[in-house]
This record gives sequence, structure tokens and C-alpha cells, in this order.
Amino acid sequence: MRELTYTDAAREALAEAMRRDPTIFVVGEGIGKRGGNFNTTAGLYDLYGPERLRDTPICERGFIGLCAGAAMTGTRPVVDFMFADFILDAFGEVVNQIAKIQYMSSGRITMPIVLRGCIGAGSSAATHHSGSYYPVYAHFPGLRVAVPATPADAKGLLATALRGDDPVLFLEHKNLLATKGPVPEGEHCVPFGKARIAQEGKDLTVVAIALMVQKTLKACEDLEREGIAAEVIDPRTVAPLDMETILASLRKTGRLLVVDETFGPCGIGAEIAARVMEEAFNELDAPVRRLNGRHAPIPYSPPLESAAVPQVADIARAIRDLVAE
Amino acid sequence: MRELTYTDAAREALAEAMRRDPTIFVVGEGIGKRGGNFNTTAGLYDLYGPERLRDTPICERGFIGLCAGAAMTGTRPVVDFMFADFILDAFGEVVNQIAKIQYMSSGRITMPIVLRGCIGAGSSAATHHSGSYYPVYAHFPGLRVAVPATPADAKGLLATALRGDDPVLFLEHKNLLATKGPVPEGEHCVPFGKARIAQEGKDLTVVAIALMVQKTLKACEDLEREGIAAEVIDPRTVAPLDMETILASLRKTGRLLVVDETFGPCGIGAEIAARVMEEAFNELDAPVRRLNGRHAPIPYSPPLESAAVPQVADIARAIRDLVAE
Amino acid sequence: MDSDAKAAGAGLRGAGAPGAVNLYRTMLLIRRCEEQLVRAYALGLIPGPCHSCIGQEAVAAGVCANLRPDDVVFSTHRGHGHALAKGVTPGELMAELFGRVTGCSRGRGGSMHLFAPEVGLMGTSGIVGPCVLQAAGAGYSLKLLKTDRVSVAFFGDGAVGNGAFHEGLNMAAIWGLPVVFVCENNLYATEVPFAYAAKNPDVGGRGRVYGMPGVTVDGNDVLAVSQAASEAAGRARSGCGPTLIECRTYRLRPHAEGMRDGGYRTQAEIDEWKARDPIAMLRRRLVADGVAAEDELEGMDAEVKAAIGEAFEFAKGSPWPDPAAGARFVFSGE
Amino acid sequence: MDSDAKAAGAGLRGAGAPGAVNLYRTMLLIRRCEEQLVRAYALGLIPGPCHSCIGQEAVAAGVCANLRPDDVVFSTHRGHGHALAKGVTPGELMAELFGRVTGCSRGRGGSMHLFAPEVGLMGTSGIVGPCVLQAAGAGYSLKLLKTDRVSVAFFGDGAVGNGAFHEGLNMAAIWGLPVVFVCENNLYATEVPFAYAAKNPDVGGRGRVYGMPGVTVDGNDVLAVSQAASEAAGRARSGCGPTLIECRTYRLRPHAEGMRDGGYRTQAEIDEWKARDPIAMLRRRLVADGVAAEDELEGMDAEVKAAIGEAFEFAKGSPWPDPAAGARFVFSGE
Ligand SMILES: Cc1ncc(C[n+]2csc(CCOP(=O)(O)OP(=O)(O)O)c2C)c(N)n1
Ligand SMILES: Cc1ncc(C[n+]2csc(CCOP(=O)(O)OP(=O)(O)O)c2C)c(N)n1
Ligand SMILES: [Mg+2]
Ligand SMILES: [Mg+2]
Repeated sequence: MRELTYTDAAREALAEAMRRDPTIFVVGEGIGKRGGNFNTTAGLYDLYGPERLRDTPICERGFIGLCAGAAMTGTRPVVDFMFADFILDAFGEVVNQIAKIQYMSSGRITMPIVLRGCIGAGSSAATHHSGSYYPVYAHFPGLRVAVPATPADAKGLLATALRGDDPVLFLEHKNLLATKGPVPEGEHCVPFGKARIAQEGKDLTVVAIALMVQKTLKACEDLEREGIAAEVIDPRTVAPLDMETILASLRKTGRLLVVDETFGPCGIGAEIAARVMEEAFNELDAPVRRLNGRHAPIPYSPPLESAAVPQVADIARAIRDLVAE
Repeated sequence: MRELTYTDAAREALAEAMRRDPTIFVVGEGIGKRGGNFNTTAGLYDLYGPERLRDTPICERGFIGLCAGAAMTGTRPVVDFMFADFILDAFGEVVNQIAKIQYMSSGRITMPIVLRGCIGAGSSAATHHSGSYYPVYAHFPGLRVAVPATPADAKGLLATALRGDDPVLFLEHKNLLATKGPVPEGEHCVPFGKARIAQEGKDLTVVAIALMVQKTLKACEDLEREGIAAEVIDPRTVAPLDMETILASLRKTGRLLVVDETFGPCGIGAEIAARVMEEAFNELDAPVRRLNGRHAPIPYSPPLESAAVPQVADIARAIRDLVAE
Repeated sequence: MDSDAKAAGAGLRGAGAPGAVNLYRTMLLIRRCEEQLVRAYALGLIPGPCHSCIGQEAVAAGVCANLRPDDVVFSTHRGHGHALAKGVTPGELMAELFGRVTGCSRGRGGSMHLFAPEVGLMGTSGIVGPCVLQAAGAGYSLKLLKTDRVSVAFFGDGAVGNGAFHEGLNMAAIWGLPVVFVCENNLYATEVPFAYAAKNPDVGGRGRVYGMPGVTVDGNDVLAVSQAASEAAGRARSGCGPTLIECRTYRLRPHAEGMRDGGYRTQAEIDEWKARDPIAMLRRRLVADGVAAEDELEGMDAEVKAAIGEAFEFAKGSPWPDPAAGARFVFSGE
Repeated sequence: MDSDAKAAGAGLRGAGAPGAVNLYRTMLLIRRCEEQLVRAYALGLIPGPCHSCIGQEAVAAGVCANLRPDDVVFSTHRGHGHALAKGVTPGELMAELFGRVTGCSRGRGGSMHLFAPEVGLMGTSGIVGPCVLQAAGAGYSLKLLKTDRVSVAFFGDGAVGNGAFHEGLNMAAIWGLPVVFVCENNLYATEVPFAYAAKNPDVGGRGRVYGMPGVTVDGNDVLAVSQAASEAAGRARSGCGPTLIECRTYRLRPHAEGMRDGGYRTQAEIDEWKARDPIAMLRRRLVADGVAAEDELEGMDAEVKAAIGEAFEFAKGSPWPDPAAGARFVFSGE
């Protein structure tokens, strides 16, 4: 299959959807002629013009609230917010309006809005350009949260988001944008709530999110030489969360590690640990372990930053320790 | 000891602190002459005037961001936001500024700000006046989160917040405001991160938060007659979270239920379950169980609303089930 | 209603008359419905809050008279009048406040969360601000879809100092969106005077700050409101972009039922505004200009009261929602 | 510096001279430091972003010349100049961008997160907007504490359409806070022209919307900036409340180093502004008016370049922060 970068794969999904559906439009800062800070819309302005590729002033709350109203009235906005950190200013619109209006209207109003942008540490972008936030969005009802780890899933999950009628947070890890991988041609939809088994193994199950999937696979290369075969699961969406696949793997391995670069408390790892205990307590040969980023803001300086999020060596160590328990 | 309502107890802490410390001021809508929508500042305007009891326009992001700047420059703002739902518009200021500036300045700037207001369902206030949000604030580093369940703790935790140099979310459950209880006279500080054992018991441990503490104690009355003795723990602050007390109790009872009215996914119950598994896996006679509000917005109509959050009967049932496991 | 209302704006003679009478009926319907809700609150039939718009009926009536059924409205916590004027029935409104399944929001919303997309009421919000942004967004849709439909935001003076006002009006202006922003300036946000919340008392004039027409009208003069709304809606329909309309009016009830209402407003101020009751003012004009006779108007009142009485019985007699169903519709297709 | 600068505002003769020369030196220091940072970026010494203010030095220099060490400044992502003008040393600034422990933020912040409370730089932010609110809040403190200190917010044209601008200016106005709001209008937010982001091109005039004085000055004329800042700071110190100053200026580098800079600005526009380089403009005046001789100014430049060279060596030679220490200071007293 032809290979594409993560960014190009996601843009292909967007381009195909915009061609198919004239009600889709994109808003964001520099997503018009400029084609997006991360080339998310490169080339689309020339095809669809300023109304469907709408540059905005710097008013995240405003244009997200605006897009909520648009989604309620027959169009399908895609908010391209560059860095997920920026839309905290729109948190009220997301949590109190976008996530609730389908429910409050008893389904008489739909909310087909896609909120997309970058997450993650690892590029010395410092604390206002390095957050991830998906555990927070997963906490609230009414939101779908996609965290693709491969180019194929970047295309497939965005395509699904653009076909659905629910609000979707589509979060792209900065350090995955340039990664390449095989991507199906034509329309390719990856369903929400269906995890991907990135690698099969029998000794333990590792659930990893976004960039951590790649780092975990890297760690597994060395571990294989040590005779440790980890099964690596990429949930692809954290809301909905595919517990079935995780539990099936756990029943096989008896051990589970969750690798998540963002904060541990009340995080995805905590939720998975609680669910596993509730549903497969007796299958556990050891406690579910969590490997998270440090519970502190992401600092700028490379040595500080790399110590703040799990690195390949940390993951390998955590896997060895858990297998040894 | 003399009895006070929860609201009067908290106001006593505020009044004593304002008398002691002229750098403390309060901002909010109607907290001046009016004395606060929930009487949080009744009588204080006459003592301290408009500069220290500052009525605001309806700009939550604005006045919280403003108070961040005040806290950085020598005063101690108390933001009285009425309903916790309102400050989602200020989420960026809280998460990206207030929670981070001590860290980013390497402690050269302090952030003594108290963000206080009401949480919780149960009064048909509907979905924009019924949220709780403490799991979200507990997720981020740099924030303290207090959820007092008694008048004495309302006073003691607010007093501690007003003495400290860290940002504190002080969240008061609407249905606790009128409850009465013994409250120490004079300065009374309850340390953060120290849970309260609301009731001793040997059969299981129940960690309950805010209003759920009272509902759980109510449920326990019937259960005692059935011969079930639950140990009820009120963490009082969810950040920091006193795992020591929870674990000590769990070691005694072998069973743990977390009762939390707000959303389950990535919630406090998930965090406690994960921590317990990590630190006391072999002490567990049964999986940690969670009883949460329904994963949907809080509806208005009484029958819908009461089905959306745990009631006494639901708690009793959950306790019976867990003891029977 | 559109042409009627336009004519009404033009005055009471001739073609204006039916428009003016329609406006009168709409205001009367809102007033009687609100009065019934006030009584219902006292009777304990409303489990949650109740924000009445008594005294402000002219704004809802005057603006909505210039809207088509396919135009959309976004409103705020004080939205009963807007809902009724846009076509929600008194029965659906009362049932909603009573928490019944027959309510316009199926009992999920109450006073602050009214949803009736079937008649273009896209929602009211318990949070101050979002309606301004959502109305702008609806305008974006209506423009992108190449319709001549119009979007309206109703909000109070309390929203003017909020960032949503600033961001929403700016975007609507630079993108030329078909939106009418209606600020109901009743001089207070709960108990905080607008004169305190803003040093600049002029709201209408702020339209120019964003590069859109802005006007201030007597919000208790329904014909003046209708005239301004007709011009604004016409501008929006013909692709000439948004307008800000400030309607100076006054709330004759407490901020919400059951709330204390003392201390922040002088009796003189209250009396002055009571003397300017929008319904009484129009009634005097209708009679003076011979457009309608006292007894006709009495008859209309009796008619409206009867309808409200029926609506009340309907609402009171309506079933409660099924608790189990409260989990539905978190996502689409559920 | 205060009196010097005031005088400088008054012109170049007599008492004005030293002020003008100080302003020149400050601008030169910022320029040379930024040029060094640009080179350092090209050399790969800056692991993160680098937002240079080359071409905009007059704003930082002109405003901060009117501030006391105990006045406070809040700035934005383009804050190098403000930091230097407020008293951060070039060494601390460069070390910060290089990620070294000797940086003003101990390597935790980089280009967008400069903290030096010791000299009144309370922080720059990677998020557009908060500095406006925090400066207002500092003003609240300084007033409550009964000082005559002043708080300043520096922000770009991009912040003008943001709710923080609206809410911050409104609160500062109604509460009469001692704040100077300085909008550095360099005509673009990244590649989005202000002429697109707002229909109303006038920023200074928006002060009146909030009930505060607002002025627009040539942001490349340091004396004009200093004059406006001197009046605004004086007003704030004497309890007369906030002022909005719009400084029209231009960014001569890409939005950030390493970013493509084509397509959104015409060469003619760039050339026109290059011809209005704030440093060259003042230099011509200093020489023409006989305040300073060419060779003096050359000497000053050599001096500044030497200082920057030393600072660069200091920064480059500084140690990296200890990774283990990266967990400290999440809470006070840690
Ligand atoms: C963001 C937000 N902050 C605070 C409140 C609480 N609140 C409800 S109504 C109200 C006053 C609104 O005043 P105004 O906008 O003038 O409308 P009015 O009540 O006068 O019709 C306030 C402060 C809220 N609903 N939302
Ligand atoms: C809330 C927010 N949205 C978007 C960004 C991304 N961003 C960084 S700088 C910038 C442009 C800022 O323009 P302006 O305020 O005019 O300052 P200038 O860069 O021109 O100095 C943008 C959009 C941000 N930092 N914060
Ligand atoms: Mg009002
Ligand atoms: Mg700019």
C-alpha cells in the first residue's frame, strides 16, 4: 500500500469529505491560504475558498461557540485549533454546550462538529503548547475522543468523525505528524471504540496512547531479545473506550500496563485499571500498572522535558518490572 | 460545641481571615452589598467596603484572570463564582495560568487564590447549574481541591486555603449549604490531604465525597440493622488525596466502594481504585467498586434528576452487593 | 407576519393596524402566560428556577414578528417570551417548567433550557453568553447554505461585558453574517446595575465598534422594536450583514421567582417603568387611534386567558418523564 | 529613568538629550540581542520557538523608560524586548532560550515564558490574552495596597479580537485601575492581517468604548511612544485609572524563526517599514539635532555588541538544568 505521513493522511480524509459534502467547513487561525500551521488544510483553500476555509481572529471561545451554532443548523464545522492548549478558553462551550445540546434537545438537534488539533510534549514547545487533555474530555458525557497513533488511523478516524453527527475531539500528537505509514486509498473509515492490536504477545498487555504506541513498540524490540513478548494495544479512541479488546488480551496475559504521556491522576490509566478490576479481577496475576508523565507542567529545556514524559527506556523498565511481579 | 450551618461556618472562616489579613479581597457577581447569592459574604461589605468585596460584571474568564494577576502581586483574591459551572469559561486561566505560574517561575511567584463556589445536583437547577468538576481539577498539577462535607470542614478547609500560597478550588455542594453541625470557635484549620473517618466499621470501606458522605451515612443506618458495619471515609480534599487513610481502612475491611455523584470515567473513583490496586492488591477480598452519577448531563425534572445521581437506596444496594461478593 | 409587522412599524393607520394588533396579542399572551407561571411557582408546581420577563414582552414580540418560521432564535435564561413569540405553545412552555414529558424540552431543561427546533427556537442557555456565539454560527450556516434565513440572539445587558459578546459581534461583522443581536437592557444583571458593570452606558452604539449598524430603541415600545427588527432582519436577509439592537426595558418581577427583590432598585424607578408598561402603552394607542375598541381588546384578553387556563391544565395534568429514558440522546441515534 | 524619559518625550534639546540617548541604547540592546538570538537559532542553539521583535524595539523601550523597577509588566509570546527593557539581562534571556538553568525562567520557559519578578517582569505567556487580565489584576493589587506603582500589559493586535481584551479593559475602566494597556499593532497576527480580523481598524479609539483614554501613536517613533507612556503612567500613578495605547509598528522578521515568511506581506510594505526602522530614525534625529555624534553612537554600538557577545558566551557556556529538579515548585514551598 502507498505510504503517507500522518498529516497527509488526515488531510486526505478532510479533502475527500469536503469534496463529498458541501456543508463541511473549516475554521482556524491560518487555515485559509496559509494551509494551516501544520499543513492540515494545504491546498484546500484554492479548491473551496474562504467561506469553507475560514481564517479566524484569535478568539477560540468565540469561533468554537460559533461552530456549535453552525452545527446545530445544518452545516458541519471542523475547528482546527492548532494546539489543544488553546481551546481551554472554549472549555465552557465544549462542555456546557457542544457536549449537552443533543441531550437537552432529546436528539432533535444534532451536533456534528469536529474539534481537531495537536497534543503532546517532545518538541520544547513548553507548557502552553504541549498538553494532551484527552482524559478530561473522556470524563464528560457527549464527546467522542480520538487519538490516532498511525497515518491510517489518522485518516480513518477523521473520516468517521466527518460522517457522524456527534462532537468529536480529534487529537494529533505533534511528534507523530511526520511519521509515515501505509494508508488505504479512497474512503477509509475506522469505527470509534474499536482498539487496534499493534503487536501480539503473551507475557503482558500494554495499552499505549498516541505517541506512546510507537515508543512502546520501540521498547518491545529490545525486550523481545530478552524473551519478553508484550501485546500492545492502541485504543485509538479513549471515548468510547474498547474495554472488550483490552479485557480479552488481559485474560490471555494476566498482566496490564497502561502507558500514557499525560497526567496520571483521574487519567485514562486510572479508568482502565478500575474497569479491569471491576470486570476481570480474578484474571489479574499482578496489579494493573500505570506509566504516566510527571505530575507537573511540561518544561521547555530538553533535559527537563524528556524527564517529564515516558521515554523508551522507562517503558522497557516498567514492562520488565511488571513481568517480574 | 455551638452548631452552625455549612454556609455560616465557611463565612466565619472568610470573615476571620479578612479581619486578620487586609490583602484578602473577594470578587464575584452580587457578593458586595447583596452578600452573595448563597450568603457567602453576608455582612462583610459593611465591614470592608467595595474594594474588598468587589461586585463584577459577568465575565468569569476576565475576573479569574484578573485575580491571577492580583495573586501574583501581593494580594489574596477569593473568587466567589456562585456555581462551578460558570468558571468553565475561565478554564484556560485556571489550568494554563493559575496552576502553572508557581512552577514556571520556579517558586519566585506565589499564587494564593481561592476559587470557591457551588457544585452538585439535587435542586432541579438543571444542567448548567449542577456540575461538580472536581475530578477534572484533580487531574492537573498545581491545584488543590477541597470538597468539604460538614460545616466544621467548610470552615477548617477554607481557613487553610486562605492561609496558604497555593491555588485552591473550594467546592461547596448546594445541598449541604443549609446543613448544621458543630463548628469550633476561633481559628480552625483543617489540613489538606487528611481524610476524615466519618464512621468506623469493619465489613467494608466506603469512600464518599461531599453530599455523598451524608447520603452514605444515612444508608448505613439501615445496613447496621442488617448487621453490616461500613467504615465511611470522607477524603475532604481530592487533591491532595489521602490514600494512607483509605489504604489503612482497606487493610482492615478488604473491601472498598467509592461513592461519587459525578461522572465515573476518569473520575476520583477510578483514581482511588487504581491506587488501591497498585498499593494494596493483595489486601483486596473483592474488586474496588464505584457508584457514580449517570454518564449523561443532569436533567431538570425531579424524577429524571434523582435517577441521575446516587440515592440512599442505591448506596445501600451497592454496599450490600459488595459485602456479598 | 413579516409584512404585517413591517407595516406595524410604519404606524397604526391602515395596513399597520393588523400588525399592531398581532403585536398586542403576542405581548398579551406572554404576559398572561408569565403571570400563570408566577402563580404556579407560588403553588410549588415549578421545581426549579423561574425567570419571568414581565415588563419586557415588547422585545420578544417586536423582534419575532419580523421572523419567519424557518428563522432561528437563540436565547438566554430569561427566554420564556422569546419561546412563545417564536411559536412554542404556552402548554409546552408550562409543562417544561413543571418538569413534564410534554414540555418543549421533554422536562430535561426547565426555565433556562428551552429547545423547540421545530419552530426555530434553537435553545436558551443557563450560561450567559453562548447564545451570542451560537446565533453567529447559525448565521454562518444560513449564509453558507445560501438561504435568506436570519438568526437572532437575545441576551441581557449582563452579557455585554462578557467576552462572548465581543468575539461574537466581531466575527459576525467581519464575515457579514445574517444575524440580529438583540440586547435586552433592563438596567440590571440580577442586582448589579449596568451603570456599574460598564462605564459606557451605550450598548447600541457599540455596533459601530465592530463595524456593524447599531441602534438603541425604547424596548417598551413594541412598534419601535418591530421597526428596528424589521430593518435589521431585512438587512440580514439581503446579505448586508448583522445589526445590534439595544432595547431599553425593565424587569417588573424579581430576577427569579422566590428571590428577594429589595434594595437595589428605587421605588421611583420601578413606578416610572410600571407607568410605561409596554402592553398598556400599546393598548392606549390602539384605542386612541381607533384601531381597536376597548371591548375588542377585552375580548382578546378573555380569549388569551382562557387559552392560558387550558394550557395550565394541560401542563399540570401531563405525565412525568420516565426516569429510565433519562439516559437517552447523549449521542445521536440513541 | 522616569524623568529622563518624560523629558525625552518633550524633544531632544536640553534635558531631553540623555533620555533620548537612553532610549537609543535600550533599542540598540534589544536589536543586537535579537540579532544574536536569530543567529543562535540558525546555529541550533535554541531547541524551541523564537519570536523576535526586530523592528518593534521602540515600543518596549519607550514604554519601559517610564516605569520604575517596582512597576510590573505582563507580556506575550513576543516578549524579549519587554524583558530586556524592564531589566532582564541579555545573558539571562539568551540562557533561557538556550534552555539553560541560568535563564530567567531557569530553562523552564523558553521564548514564550519569561519570568523575572525581581525586576518586575511578572511573566510572558504562550497563550494570547491572559496578560491583559493579569495586568489588570496586578493593577487591582497595587491599588488595594495603596501604592503608586503601575502595571503594564503588552499584547499584539491579535489579542484585540479576544474576549480577554474586552473583559480586561472593561474591568480596569470601571474600577479605575492603574494599568497601561499597550497594543503593539504590527498589522498581522502570524499571517492574518488585522484588517481582516477586525472591521474597525482603530485600536486606540477603543479605549473610549470602555470609558478610558485611548491613543494611537507611531510605534516606530520611540519618543512618541515614550511621551504617550509617560502620560499614561502618570495618570495611573496619580489614581486616574487606565489608558490604552496603540503603537503602530511592524515585524521585520518572520512570525517565528524558522517559519516561512512569504505571501502575506508585499515587498513594498516591508520596504516601507524597513525605511522607518525605529533605531535608524532616532539615530538620524540624534545626529541632526547634535545630541550625539556619529562616532559616539558607533562607540555605543560597539559597547552593546561586546556586551551581547559576552552574554552569548555566558548563555552558551551555562549548564543544563538538573532533570530531577524538574519536579519542584509545582506548589509553594517545594
Ligand atoms: C456565565 C454566567 N455567569 C453567571 C451566571 C448567573 N446569572 C444568571 S442570570 C444573571 C444576570 C444576567 O443579567 P442580564 O444578562 O442582564 O439578564 P437579565 O437577568 O437582566 O434578563 C447572572 C449573573 C450565569 N448564568 N452565567
Ligand atoms: C489563545 C491562542 N491562540 C492561538 C495562538 C497561536 N498564536 C501564537 S502567536 C499568534 C499570533 C499573535 O498575533 P499578535 O497578537 O498580533 O502578536 P504578534 O505575533 O503579531 O506579535 C497566534 C495566533 C496562541 N498562542 N494563543
Ligand atoms: Mg439585565
Ligand atoms: Mg501582530
